Amino acid sequence: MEELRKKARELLESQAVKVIIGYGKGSSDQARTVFIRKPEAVDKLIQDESCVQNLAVYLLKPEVKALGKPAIVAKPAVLRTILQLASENQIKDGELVVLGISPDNKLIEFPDLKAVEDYVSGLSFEYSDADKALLEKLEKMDRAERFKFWQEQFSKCIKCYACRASCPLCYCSRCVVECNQPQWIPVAPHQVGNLEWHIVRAMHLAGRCVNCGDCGRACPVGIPVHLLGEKLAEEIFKSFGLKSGTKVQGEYALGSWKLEDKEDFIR
Amino acid sequence: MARIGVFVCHCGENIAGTVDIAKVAEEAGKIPGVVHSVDYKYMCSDPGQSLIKEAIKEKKLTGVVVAACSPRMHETTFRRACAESGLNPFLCEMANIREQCSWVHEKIPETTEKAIELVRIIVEKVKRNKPLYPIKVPVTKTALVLGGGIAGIQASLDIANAGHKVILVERSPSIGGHMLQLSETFPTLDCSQCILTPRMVEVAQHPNITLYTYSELESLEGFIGNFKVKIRKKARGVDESLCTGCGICIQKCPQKKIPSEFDAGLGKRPAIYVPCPQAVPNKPVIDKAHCTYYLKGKCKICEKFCPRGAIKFDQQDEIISAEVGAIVAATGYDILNTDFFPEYGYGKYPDVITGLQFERLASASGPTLGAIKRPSDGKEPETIVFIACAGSRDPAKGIDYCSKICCMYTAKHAMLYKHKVHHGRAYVFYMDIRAGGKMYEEFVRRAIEEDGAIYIRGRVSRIYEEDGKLIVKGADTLLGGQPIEIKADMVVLATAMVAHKDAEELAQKLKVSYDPYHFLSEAHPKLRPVETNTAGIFVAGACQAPKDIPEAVAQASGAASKVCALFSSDELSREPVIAVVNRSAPPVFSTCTGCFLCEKACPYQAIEREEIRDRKGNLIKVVAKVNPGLCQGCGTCVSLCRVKAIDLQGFTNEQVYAEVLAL
Amino acid sequence: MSEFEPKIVAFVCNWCTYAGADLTGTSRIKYAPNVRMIRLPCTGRIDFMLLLKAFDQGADGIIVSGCHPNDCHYTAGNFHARRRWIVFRSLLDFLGIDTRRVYFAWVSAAEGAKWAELVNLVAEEIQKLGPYDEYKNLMSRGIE
Amino acid sequence: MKFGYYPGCTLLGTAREFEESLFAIAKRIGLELEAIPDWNCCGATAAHNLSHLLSIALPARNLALAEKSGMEEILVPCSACYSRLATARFELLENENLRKEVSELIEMEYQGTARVLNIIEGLNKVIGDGSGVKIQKPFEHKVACYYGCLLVRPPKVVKFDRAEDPQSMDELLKKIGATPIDWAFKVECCGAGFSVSRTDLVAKLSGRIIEDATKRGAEAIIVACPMCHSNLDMRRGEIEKASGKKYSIPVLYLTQAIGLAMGIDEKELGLQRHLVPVVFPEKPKTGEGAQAKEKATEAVEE
Amino acid sequence: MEIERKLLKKGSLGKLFEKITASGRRILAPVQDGENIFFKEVCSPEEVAKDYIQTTLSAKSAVFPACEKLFEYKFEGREVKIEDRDLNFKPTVIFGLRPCDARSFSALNAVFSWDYQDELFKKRLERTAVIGLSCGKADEYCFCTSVGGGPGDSQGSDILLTQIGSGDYLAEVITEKGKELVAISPELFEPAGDQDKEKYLAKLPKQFELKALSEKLPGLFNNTELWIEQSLRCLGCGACAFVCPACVCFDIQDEAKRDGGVRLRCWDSCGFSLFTLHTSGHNPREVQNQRWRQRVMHKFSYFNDRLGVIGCVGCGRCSRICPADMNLLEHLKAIAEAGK
Repeated sequence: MEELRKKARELLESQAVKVIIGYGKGSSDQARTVFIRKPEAVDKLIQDESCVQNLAVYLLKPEVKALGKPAIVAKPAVLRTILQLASENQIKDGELVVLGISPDNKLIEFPDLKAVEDYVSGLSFEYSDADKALLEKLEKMDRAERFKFWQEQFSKCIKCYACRASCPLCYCSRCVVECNQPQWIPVAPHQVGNLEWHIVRAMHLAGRCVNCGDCGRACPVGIPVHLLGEKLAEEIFKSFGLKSGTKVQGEYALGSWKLEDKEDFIR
Repeated sequence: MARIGVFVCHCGENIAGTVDIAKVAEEAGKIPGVVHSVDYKYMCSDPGQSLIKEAIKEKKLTGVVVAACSPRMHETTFRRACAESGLNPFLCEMANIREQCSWVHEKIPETTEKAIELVRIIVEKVKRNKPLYPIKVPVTKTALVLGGGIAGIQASLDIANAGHKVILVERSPSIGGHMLQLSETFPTLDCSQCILTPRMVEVAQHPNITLYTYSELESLEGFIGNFKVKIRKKARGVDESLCTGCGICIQKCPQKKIPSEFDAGLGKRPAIYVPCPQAVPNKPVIDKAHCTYYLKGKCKICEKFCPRGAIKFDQQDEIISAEVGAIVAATGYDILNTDFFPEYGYGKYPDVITGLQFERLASASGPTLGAIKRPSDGKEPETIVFIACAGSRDPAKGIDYCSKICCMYTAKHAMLYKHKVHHGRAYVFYMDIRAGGKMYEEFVRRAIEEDGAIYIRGRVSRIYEEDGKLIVKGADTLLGGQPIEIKADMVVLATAMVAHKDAEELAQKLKVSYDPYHFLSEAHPKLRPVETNTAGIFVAGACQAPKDIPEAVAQASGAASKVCALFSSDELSREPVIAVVNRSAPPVFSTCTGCFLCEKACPYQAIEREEIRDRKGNLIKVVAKVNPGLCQGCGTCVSLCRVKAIDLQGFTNEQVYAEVLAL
Repeated sequence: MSEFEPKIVAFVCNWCTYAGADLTGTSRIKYAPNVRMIRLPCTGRIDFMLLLKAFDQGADGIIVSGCHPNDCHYTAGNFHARRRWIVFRSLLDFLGIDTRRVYFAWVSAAEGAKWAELVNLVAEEIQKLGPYDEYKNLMSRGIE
Repeated sequence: MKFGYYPGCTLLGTAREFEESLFAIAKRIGLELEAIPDWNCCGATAAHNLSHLLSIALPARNLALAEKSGMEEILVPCSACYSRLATARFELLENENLRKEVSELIEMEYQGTARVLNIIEGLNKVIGDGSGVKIQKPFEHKVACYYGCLLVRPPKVVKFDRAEDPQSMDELLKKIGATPIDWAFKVECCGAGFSVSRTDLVAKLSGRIIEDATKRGAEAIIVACPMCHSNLDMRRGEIEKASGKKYSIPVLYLTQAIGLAMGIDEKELGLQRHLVPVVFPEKPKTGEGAQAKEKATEAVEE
Repeated sequence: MEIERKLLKKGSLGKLFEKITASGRRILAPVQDGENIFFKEVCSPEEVAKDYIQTTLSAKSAVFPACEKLFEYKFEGREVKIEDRDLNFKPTVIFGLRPCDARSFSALNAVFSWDYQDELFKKRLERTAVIGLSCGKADEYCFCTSVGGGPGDSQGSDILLTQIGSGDYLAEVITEKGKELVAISPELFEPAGDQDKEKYLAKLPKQFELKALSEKLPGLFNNTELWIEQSLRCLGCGACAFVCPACVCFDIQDEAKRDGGVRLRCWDSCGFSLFTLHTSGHNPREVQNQRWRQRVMHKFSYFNDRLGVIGCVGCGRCSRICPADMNLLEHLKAIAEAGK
């Protein structure tokens, strides 16, 4: 934590960056995002287990961009997000400073995004035990049960789009639900509207989602939306050997193909 | 509000036989937006068409639905009819109630039901059709031909003779390519140079052809009809405008021991040279890597002797820019580096040579003036062994494919040898003989039966030298794999034909795809063999796959005719069924988020990047833009686009969605 | 209608399956009438949303069909589609949506007979499965 | 440096001197060798003719054991063993299903982290750069480096330096002062397993190897394979009978040659075990050597 | 009317539920769902969540559903036939509603019966009775006391229950509706002794001066710095508005099918950038800080000026569920105390 603050102070003093996007103390025992713009404020930065939010979500926000060049505190999931964003032409080398945080809360500095790529390639990314358990439970269910489970979940959805807002890869200037000619997805939070929203979101993130889990955390009514991302990430790795957010010039699973892609389901 | 006219066709009994036409017309009339609905016996007949034309005028129709046969059958017919009465042809669509309804179902109510729904679906679509106009792309009627081998020469002449300008770019100092190095050609044994050189001269003198030798493609931009190319003209060290090709410089050059590329290393050449006497243009170049002046800073003998003062040591590379409408890639092939076969001792034993080297030995213009002599000691080989498939068809350590021409030229070599060394013995080790082609099999049989070449079916495992002989160890698989050992004086390897070493780089410059062996890929293996998947770029000759001369020439003429077809009109007009990226007023400009995931998915590299800047020129955002010249309208990008910023004209999201909602 | 007549929607590419279905017609091969075809230039153009919309419209079964691998008129559209369907199916299945009701098939312009067989097969299978009430019942839910 | 070590049966039997000499130089060049615990037969030479699965499973078990005890590189001096282990590794990594099948069979997982080194690769890693080895008496002899077949084939499995014309042993021998000759039989067949069943064949094949080596002025044949050694050394009698010529040229393991150069006692290197006494003719007259050198340089120029 | 104080035995709840259901009313009560608590239809007290501070969503949807049909239409040939929806809603009793939520109905009502009288809302409200439940504890997000409410505040409840030491309830019958409920089974409501209600209520000191806040706000409109400072981490989702018991913004959606369609009214949120997007592409509230400002201003300033109520009951939900931990209370305090 100290080395982080020290580095942050240097960066701000040297004017290398204009703002540090990091974690600070929040309500009750949570951490919250802080935007440090003055060297003397760096002590607001904290770094511990409570720091879970994927800060990369702020990189593309106009207000934050307006603050000038950022340095971002990046735990492994954030590093992957950054790589994914880079491969989608949303951020470029030199536009930000990445203050990596290793799984054991050590500060890692990266000269460039390639370095991030190299570091990430050495990491292993596991789903939480809770998620694994739930995924397994769902896969064990028969189809009808699974349908019931998800319909109950989606019936709670109020279309507040917290899942979208908290997702660093949902940066589209106009989300598909906001396209009304035609209105692909019903705006109303009724059963079909909710189902289609979550299907589309999952598909649009397939091959891009880095499984940071923030959508699930953000959901105010406790729908495990992040499971969809985890399920598809598994499928995509299994079927195409591709893993999002691991390369600066990553290959998009749904924008590429191989002759030997499986087609056992095609007649 | 849309005003749609529906025209239901009986097609005699073809539709009316199973579908209740009257009901279809009646129900169609009830669909909101339909203001006119009639049926007729044969809609495609003249009276039928005029029914439509009149209705368009009288009822001020904004869209026409013809419920009849398959659009693949008559769409153009009816669209033309609409156009003739002033309705944009793309506002007319067909409901396929024949092939996909009346012909495939029984005469039951469901069939009529289906017909009605098919009509409804199309009506809903047409309501949302927009007038479209064919895309006009201007065409620069100049072709760029890359490579001055036989394929390049043929393509250039064909195009030029059709009256179009051609820029021919050849990387080496002279055109002619590998064919110029060959002695005789199979299956006719006519002299390669005799048939080629007239074509070379024709190229040089053709008013429509601009020839750049010792030059290479630097860069390529643009799209079909509108390419912008840069060509690097490498410094020759000789001012071509002054040089008369008298050749004094060549005689006087003190550095004479450089292995000649043209003679495949068997002959020597000076540092200032023309590849061969028949070179076109017949102007020397200075080989900077070996020229004493460039290496040591003194010499300049050639300069002293040049009567025209044409030697220009300080000459620099020149970049020539040109605009062309089409490109023919005819960059040819290399032969597999034979250092690849240590077991055959290549490089170690001077008398183990490649087929191409043998061509030079056999060629009247070659280093031995056509006499077959061993490179090592100039002796005439008594026994000579030819090894086919040297590297070809060898997944273990060579290349998988068949080089196609080796069987034939090996037979030719055996013949040529026997014609020149009557008492000599010629052995040929082969896997299979592939002599598919006019007079090819007969040719091989001649080599075996008339000229007595000894064909042994089997592979050679090792060649080593012993007491001045090359011991060739192999097996005869027709004699049950019996080991065979031949004491030979010379061995010729029919080394595999491989893509040119720069092929990959070229393919990337041209943005055309290439196969794992770096041969350029054709657009369709059967139906589009001379096009690439980049519109306006064509392939000819061995840069696409191993080929013999007739095939290369045929493909070259094919490519040329494609180019001429493209040049046959000033504008090339394309179906407007292409993708477009939306644009809107500030501050949005376009809903495209610039993720460019579509860019990689597009099979035609049609997605470009457009920078949107404010008045001060500050970059606001970078968004996708579809190049109408390249887009073929598959719509893959459309279903890939998360924000629906790309749409496909003629099959827009709105139209397709409306069709589904009509179900 | 007393007996259940499945509603089948087919999304097909223009160059292979649509042409193939035309061939079925010109060869006068009969098949079940309850299929509605929507013609698109290429399977690559088939947005997965269209399948959901078809279910919204009360489809009991869906067919998606285009050119065999390597036959695509646009060289790669069907390969992109194939990947899309691999992922989409796995998602649908995970959500418990009945993937037995979505059929994918390569039908070339020469396979008129195959098209007829396919439609008949799907019609039969869906007949067995019955109407897709599970999904249809969602429509009214969540609206007070 | 430390390698895992797979002795195989031969090095404990007929080729004991190979192991002796290896150990002798190993301890002097700071090379630590840890034998794979509970190693088993590699399957050579019969297994792959009987059961493909068995021929993979046997070596696979050794690889898995090595991996389990954390070995990353395993030195396999016997080239027959090397060939089996390398092939097994290659096939297991190529073929997912085979890997599953085999790991069930041997009740162990093999990930592929443990790699196999043949004797030449191994020594190259330690003394390849010339450092680490103290040359007491340079091995100044013209030598014929004989690789045999198993080390260099099949190319896509063993990826040897230059298929069909390997160089690495020659390079290594240069380091200890030897002059490798350029000859044609580097990778020819010695008759191998037919040593017993068709000795006549072996005599013929090995005979040609010795003939070519001597004819081209070699003073010793250096081998890296126990099989080759036994055929060229042990079968010398049959060879001479078959060709009606006498050959005094000794056959050394490259480890022995290196040992000698390092000044290690002949006994420790097990030279006394050879049937053909290891004696070298008088130093070649410098003249010849010089010529030889010229020849070489010319060849390069061509 | 005069508030009647009764005693409702813990054990009598079951009977009460029975009677209410029997009277043709549905009971909505807090039900545990994983880590969340939602109002769901119940028939017995056993189903009701125990010992919670606040439900995930308010009971707003009972009177203002998240998605509500306004009318249907059908195509008959060329004609369009419109079917108004029936307003015959099932009478509803909301049980266990917190005092803060109970107060929110007046805020909602203020909007829906301001200039336009919203039939759907009013009918629903009219047929809804509230059995409130005072708060025995509060958490750091609660601030009802700062916005005029309190853990035992009775405004908005028809009957307010306060659980007393014995576990029984002190039932304050506040309105005529309340009386009606009692009348269903008067025997269950025994006379109450002099219970000290206060001592069972959560202690929740005022956090800021509402007056100070509403006075300061108008002057802060152009203080962009402040709004940016406060909203920088806001992600712009609608969660705060959707969980808010007093948020009333809605969106009208037409859903068309082949032969007809429906017009729906759905919750909307001023946090969405689309909320104010004009067709022209112009957006008067282009960035998040303007939307945050709107949210605060609307609830604590405009609302008050126009309707005399404020749009916040201090339930603290928005802060509890905010994925970016936008703590409303914190920000309000900051503003109220600014320049102090």
